Amino acid sequence: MSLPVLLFASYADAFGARTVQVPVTAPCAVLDIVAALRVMPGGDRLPAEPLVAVNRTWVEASALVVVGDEIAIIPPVAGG
Amino acid sequence: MSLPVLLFASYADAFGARTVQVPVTAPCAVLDIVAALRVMPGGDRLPAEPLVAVNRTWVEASALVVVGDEIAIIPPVAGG
Amino acid sequence: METGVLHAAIVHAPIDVSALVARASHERVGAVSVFIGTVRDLNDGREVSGMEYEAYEGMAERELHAIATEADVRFPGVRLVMEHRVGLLTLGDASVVIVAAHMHRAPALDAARYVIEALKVRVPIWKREHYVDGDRQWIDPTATPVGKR
Amino acid sequence: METGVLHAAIVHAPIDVSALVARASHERVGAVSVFIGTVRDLNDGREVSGMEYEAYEGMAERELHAIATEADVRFPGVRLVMEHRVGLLTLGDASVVIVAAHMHRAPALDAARYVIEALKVRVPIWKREHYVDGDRQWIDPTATPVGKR
Repeated sequence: MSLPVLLFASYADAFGARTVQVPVTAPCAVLDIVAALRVMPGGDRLPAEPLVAVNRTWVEASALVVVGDEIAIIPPVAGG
Repeated sequence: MSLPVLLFASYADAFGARTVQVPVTAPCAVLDIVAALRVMPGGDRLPAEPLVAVNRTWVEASALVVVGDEIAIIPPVAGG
Repeated sequence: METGVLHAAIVHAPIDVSALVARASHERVGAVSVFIGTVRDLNDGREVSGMEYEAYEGMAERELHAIATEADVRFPGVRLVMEHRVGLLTLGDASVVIVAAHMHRAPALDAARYVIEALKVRVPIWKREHYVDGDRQWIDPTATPVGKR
Repeated sequence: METGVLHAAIVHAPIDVSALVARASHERVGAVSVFIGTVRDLNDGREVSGMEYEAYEGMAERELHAIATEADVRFPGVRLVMEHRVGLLTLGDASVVIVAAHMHRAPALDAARYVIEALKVRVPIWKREHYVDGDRQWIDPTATPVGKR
């Protein structure tokens, strides 16, 4: 299966897209998505342990995701 | 001799005046002025060790004053 | 008097500081603390012409509200009003305004500070500096500054 | 960019907060911290109708300036603008406004706080509360509050 993942700012620039479809197999954790992203074109600019939000809430790398979740890989925040 | 002393706020109310002439003898320290003030009418409302400024600068009770100094007895401050 | 989070929003239009201060103010309030973040013209020695802010909007507003709610719990009685602007801002523009009003000054000051410090580390907003020389660069506060490598 | 004490005054007219913020602001500044003290409607459970501020004006302005100069020494690069109003103020009126602007947020926040805390203990200004029932009373922050005797 593949899951849509939201990208922002420098990560969106790296992948040249604001949403990418990431191929994964269920059951799937956040770290699996990150690993899959890192071998995609532009993925070399993603750190091994980026910040991740699922359904607009911060989660750990071990968190499981299911189809329908809103998954976002978050660059270092710089608001203010 | 006597020295003019500035009063403010609750102290001005206590003495019914914004300036009082205080009888003292030279050499004269701040504490002598305070002692003289405390036996004048209204002086019972003055604490034994009020805040005092001479020439618009905070001073200790032991500071000496001379004729021409601007002497002020300062109620507890409450700005802001 | 209503207390707590009166307003916490991500906005696209210029922030009206006076309006936010007025909204937090109240006759029962004795102290109003305001923090304003503005776009400045120099960073790491490079001349900046503007700053582009991007947010993960749904989450940023939610996270901003969560931080404000934490401040309300820590400093009961506080009235909180805040906006963070996104889009392309020019020099001197306010990017964020946080207003904390309280009967007493300590919780007003502490609450405003709590919000800005938490916002800086937890709200998903990014900024890209536009330089006078035409270059642009996303800011990474976790990176080692050029001058300190 | 000029830094230090740009303005520190005792005033009789209403304070224009926006004007003071504008005066402290600068394109080289990234953070502006503003503290506003206002007249509130209740104190120790008594209904207040207004507040009368009196200052030892020559000394108060000098002391305010001295405090601001200390803040400038502690937080180099800060731009400080402040006014304390005297006279009869009504509910919601700003009695004091302190603006501290800096390239970075920590010194801006710290400088504003330093000034208001020092002002409260060192600047010769007094206030008399006017109550709705017609009574008036000078405030003594060093006295034991009625409810805590």
